[in-house]
Amino acid sequence: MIVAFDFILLLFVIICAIAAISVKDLLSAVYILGAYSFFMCLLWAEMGAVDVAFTEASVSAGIGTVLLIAAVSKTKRRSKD
Amino acid sequence: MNIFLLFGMGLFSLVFLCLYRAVFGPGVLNRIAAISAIGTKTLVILLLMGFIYNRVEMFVDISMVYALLNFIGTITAAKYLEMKGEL
Amino acid sequence: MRILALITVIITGIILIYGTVDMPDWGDPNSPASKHVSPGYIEEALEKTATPNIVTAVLADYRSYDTLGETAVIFTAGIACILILRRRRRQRK
Amino acid sequence: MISQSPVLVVVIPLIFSFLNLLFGWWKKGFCYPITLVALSLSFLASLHTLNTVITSGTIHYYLGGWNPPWGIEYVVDHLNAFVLVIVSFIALLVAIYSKKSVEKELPEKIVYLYCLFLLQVTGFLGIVVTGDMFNLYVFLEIASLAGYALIATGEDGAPFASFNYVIFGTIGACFYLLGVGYLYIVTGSLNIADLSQILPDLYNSKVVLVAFAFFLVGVSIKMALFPLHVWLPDAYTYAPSAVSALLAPLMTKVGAYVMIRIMFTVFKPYFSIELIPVTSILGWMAAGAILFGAILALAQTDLKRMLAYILVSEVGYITLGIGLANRNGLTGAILHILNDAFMMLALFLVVGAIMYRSGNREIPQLRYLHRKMPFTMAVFVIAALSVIGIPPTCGFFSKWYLILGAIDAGKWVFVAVLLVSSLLNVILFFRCIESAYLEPVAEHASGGSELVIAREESPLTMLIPILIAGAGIMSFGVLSGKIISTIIQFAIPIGF
Amino acid sequence: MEITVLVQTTDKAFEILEKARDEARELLYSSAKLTSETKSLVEKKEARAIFSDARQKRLAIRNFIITTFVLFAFWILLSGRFDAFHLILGIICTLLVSYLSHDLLFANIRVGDIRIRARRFFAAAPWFLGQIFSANLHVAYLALSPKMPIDPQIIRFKTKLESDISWVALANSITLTPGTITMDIREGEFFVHALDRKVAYDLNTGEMEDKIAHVFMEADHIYIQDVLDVARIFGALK
Amino acid sequence: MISITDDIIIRTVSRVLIPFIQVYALYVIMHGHHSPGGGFQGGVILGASFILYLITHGLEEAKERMSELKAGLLSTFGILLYSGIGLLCLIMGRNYLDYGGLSTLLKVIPAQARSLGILGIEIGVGIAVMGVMFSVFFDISTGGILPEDEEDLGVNR
Amino acid sequence: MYILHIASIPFLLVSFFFFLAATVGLLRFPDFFCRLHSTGKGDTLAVLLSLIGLSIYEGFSLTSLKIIFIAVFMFLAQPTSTHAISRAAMRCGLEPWVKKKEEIK
Amino acid sequence: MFDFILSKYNYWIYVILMMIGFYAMIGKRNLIKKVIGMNIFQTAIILFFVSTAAKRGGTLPIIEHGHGHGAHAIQATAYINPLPHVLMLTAIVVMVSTLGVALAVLIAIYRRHNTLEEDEILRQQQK
Repeated sequence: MIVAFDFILLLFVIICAIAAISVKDLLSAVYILGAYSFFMCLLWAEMGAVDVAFTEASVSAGIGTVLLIAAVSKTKRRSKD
Repeated sequence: MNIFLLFGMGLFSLVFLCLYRAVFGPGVLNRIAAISAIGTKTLVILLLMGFIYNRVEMFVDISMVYALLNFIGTITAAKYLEMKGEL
Repeated sequence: MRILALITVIITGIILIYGTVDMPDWGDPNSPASKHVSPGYIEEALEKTATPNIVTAVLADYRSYDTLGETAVIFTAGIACILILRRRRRQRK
Repeated sequence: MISQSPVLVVVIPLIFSFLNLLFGWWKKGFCYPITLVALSLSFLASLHTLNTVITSGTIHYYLGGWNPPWGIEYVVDHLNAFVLVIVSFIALLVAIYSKKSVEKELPEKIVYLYCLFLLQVTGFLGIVVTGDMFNLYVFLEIASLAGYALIATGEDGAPFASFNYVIFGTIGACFYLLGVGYLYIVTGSLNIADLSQILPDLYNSKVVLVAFAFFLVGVSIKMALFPLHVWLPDAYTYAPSAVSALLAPLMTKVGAYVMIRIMFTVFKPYFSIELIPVTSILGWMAAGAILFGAILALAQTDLKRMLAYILVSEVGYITLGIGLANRNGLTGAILHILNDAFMMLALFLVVGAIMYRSGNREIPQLRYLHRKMPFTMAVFVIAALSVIGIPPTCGFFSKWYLILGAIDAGKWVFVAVLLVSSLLNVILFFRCIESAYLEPVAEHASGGSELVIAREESPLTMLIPILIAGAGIMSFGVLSGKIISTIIQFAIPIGF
Repeated sequence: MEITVLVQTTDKAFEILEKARDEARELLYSSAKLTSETKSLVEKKEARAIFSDARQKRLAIRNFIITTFVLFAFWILLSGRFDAFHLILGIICTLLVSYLSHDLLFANIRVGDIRIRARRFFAAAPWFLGQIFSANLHVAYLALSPKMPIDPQIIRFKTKLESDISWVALANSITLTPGTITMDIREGEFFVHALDRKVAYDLNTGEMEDKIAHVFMEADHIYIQDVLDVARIFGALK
Repeated sequence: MISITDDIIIRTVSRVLIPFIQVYALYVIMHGHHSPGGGFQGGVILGASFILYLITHGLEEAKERMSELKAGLLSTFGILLYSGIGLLCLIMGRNYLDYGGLSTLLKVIPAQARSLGILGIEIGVGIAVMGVMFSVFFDISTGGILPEDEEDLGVNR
Repeated sequence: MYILHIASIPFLLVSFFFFLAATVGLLRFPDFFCRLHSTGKGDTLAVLLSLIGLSIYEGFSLTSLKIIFIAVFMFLAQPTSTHAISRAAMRCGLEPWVKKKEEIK
Repeated sequence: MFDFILSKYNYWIYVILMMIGFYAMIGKRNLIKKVIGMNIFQTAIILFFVSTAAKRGGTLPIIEHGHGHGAHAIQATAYINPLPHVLMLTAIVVMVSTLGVALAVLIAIYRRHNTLEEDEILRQQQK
């Protein structure tokens, strides 16, 4: 664990989470969720959970974002809230 | 004070600036640009953590994943945008 | 409705934070979590499974049944997507 | 091989579900027999397990050959084995039943449906048999994911109902996981037996208290206890009939089993009864569930939706038994797991058969059914009597024990609630029986009416499980004393 | 320098062609024996088909082998373990991947120029790196200077490059170098967004394009193809 | 229906990168013992490489390389491999998934047998995850309707 | 090895400068295409420099070679994704920001 | 007091994150937003578990110097607790699977109702 990084990363994660659920454009929300996953991955790597970070990295970069974009492309992009 | 720690903090402050674009940036395109910039910085920070832990060979792999896979998301989003909602 | 959701969320949060008060400190090497079972894994894994990565050793050997369940979960998800979405099977020649 | 039966119960359906897919791609017709073979093998294994438990006591099975706190352990005691047999037997019955209804409702998706069916059963069996907190979560997720998908294949509103179920199910499962985490951080163990030994020293810790609360909330969402039941009626109404016949009896019962396990094995009864007043809260919630379910069921005209609300009320009975927290109440609860599983099975199977033949399930349109499908409707009446609690049927006995438990606990309100709910159930089912049996025939068509209503009994693969369920309801009623003396009295957790 | 390289290349091309032709001739003879009854016209057609088939197959096998070697080198780099078990695993894995996607890495490579290409690439790499460095200094200046003297504009030009990989190289190096990013390619026409007027002017001189053409042997490409064609005729005459 | 991109740069770069991604994925699966990674991660990366091919080269071409039927078969095969190893241990007279039982079969010491057993199940998990990931993405991005069925079903989505 | 540690520091500093320039550019430039300029190249070069610096610090080993390979992949992937976004933006009909004509005259 | 905050802030942040996700799951009307909230919710729990594994002064749970060296004894305090990591690998898999199923259900909903807003779907169902 690297305490100095921990503070900053937790702050970033919260910013990203709030932004992801409050953006009206769903594609943007999906993308911000991708950034959220970056920071989560960093956070876990920082706590020494390399395997978990690896999994999160491959899942978020390889599957998660793409899957959500595919779902958005099959439905609507705008949301009311 | 460790040089890697310092460099990492500097990168984090830059990430914070990028995050402004990512959160408030007008339109999805700016956000994509900002987040891909965050992705590159993430890659370097991961390596830095490896140096701080003195176990770089473990962290290189994660970094490599980002280098190889990070552009899939960008390409998908770009395709979605240019095909006007189809994939 | 939204206010109701907010109230639920806040109450849950308060309960959770109430629970954290008695927890061992973050990163405490003497917490029960790192005293009870995990030293066994760390000390034995290399010797008994010849695998330096303890996480892999625990994942795929000590708790391999969990991993079987995990694979079954993801398999379930794949079949679930097919079941929900796929309309017709491909014509076989 | 003899000592392997606990794991075979779970693994056989799992492996056969993959084989199902492989052979199903080759030829669709293989799916049904493969499913039947898998479930009967699993049923035999579970019977063997129960037999071993009765003769030689609790079974400990170490998966992977690792000793308990490190590896995963299967602990099968009387309670486990009892629920295990119920689950595998009901799954077998539903599988036999499902042939025609699946062929009618989802002809294109037979392969995947049977595959998920087996996975679902695997999930239930895995939950029941395991002795590890996290392993329970994994199998809970298998069961839930399969459930979401199976429900979503139903009719019009099914995807939305399924989505609600996804949201609530995820919240429930995550709360459970959170509870596991809270316990892990203060004990460092995941094994149930190990936890129950470590925890008594920590009963004053706030962490354990919060963990307990989150366990209860999570499991309550999964078993649809009264204020958290909102996903249930829609989901079970819109699901295909075979699926709702599988999910409705089993999901809630498995949830009830997990609740008993957590309250009285992981935590000692001393904690959940005396240290914090959770059982009385649970009792009041259960009373609310019983009344609420029955009253809302009165308002429905859709037969299946009515049954869904009755299910909410039945969950209330089991929870009431847990909440009474004495020997009689708990006996009633465990007995009711068996009885209610069969009652709900019979009711949902009958509704499915009616749907199969007549295509609708509005209560006013049930008329003349006793002529069309006499056996099916006879089983319906038996199940209805059992839900109401008329003596020879099994529902009476569990209610009897519940009432005894309420009297023991000195809570007369609950006795009143039980009686009132019986009355409500009488009204409820009398409506159906009236429109099915007592509608005058001659009024509509003069003369030839007897000939018009041809006998249209449900097909044989449907009729046999229905009859078995009906027979089960009757025979469990007669045999309930024996069941209690051989199994349930040992299944009651230590400390009562 | 240029000419010697060219001659070498041509020689090499001849060599490879000879080999391929020998192979094809054997096939041809055997097929001719079998179908001696048939008309010579048909025979010729078949022979040509066999000839091109053999060449294609040869190319495919070549690609497969090169891919396997490249990937195995990558595996060694990743693995860092040199005991027999891991090496065998590596061979299996690389063979698997080459089987899955050998036609991806070198999709339409031309014969016999990979070594020269690599040499030229490494010769040109410092220039590119210098360009990239100066580009970044430029952007940094633009970004950090308080007045921000930018004047963005879109320029379009038609390239003389032909193969797809050289297009990609050009596009990527345009993206990486002085104040320009490639926005679109439509039928050989590049749409480039330039940050500055001067930069746009620089791009139009076409230095970059020449370099890329040099590296990917675009300029000599036509000539070699001519030589090869002539060679075929010579061979037929023999 | 996913179409091919008409951008040559994206196609070429992805074409060049895909073999490397695949080798990397296999490396991650095989070296789960010594470095972070394992079956699941490698499977996801392998699946992502096929997804990348699907996105950049369109459905028609991607089907020749990896069709949804093949993905399903592979995932079934992978998980059968996993549970088959478990059953093998059972047949060898040990408990389910006790790889120590494989030592007589493989003629190595039990610790080494456990290591090999771990490798076996990692491969199984990798194959299964790859198939499922591709299949899930395929279903979600096409809506589950194959292009050749579109006219027959008469659906717009 | 100590000399290598010292030698890596300038690389890190220069790369930090480029990162900083890229980020400031991302924030300050007036429109999307100009912002892409800064992220597309600034980050790429900065990543290259910092990775070179880190691999120098690591010394000559397979790990440092791996780090260099990461840089190679970044060089392939980063301009491609930049190009993909800019192309998408153009196809979407996003008008590039142009300096007012009056100012030029 | 400051020590108390320093030793607990990680847990509090996870609670805040989880509540953000939880609010999105039950308070938002758009279904994709709910799915995003679900993702945040689950990652928050994973964050909690990983936090329980952290050990001051510990290094990664991968034993150095490869295998075959039984000479030096392995100190349990030198390595981070691996068990929560294992559990969380499984939880991440479950997360991805749930995401896939939820998206599939979402597309099925869109096919039937042609919208993803919850209130509009409810309005359509009441008709």
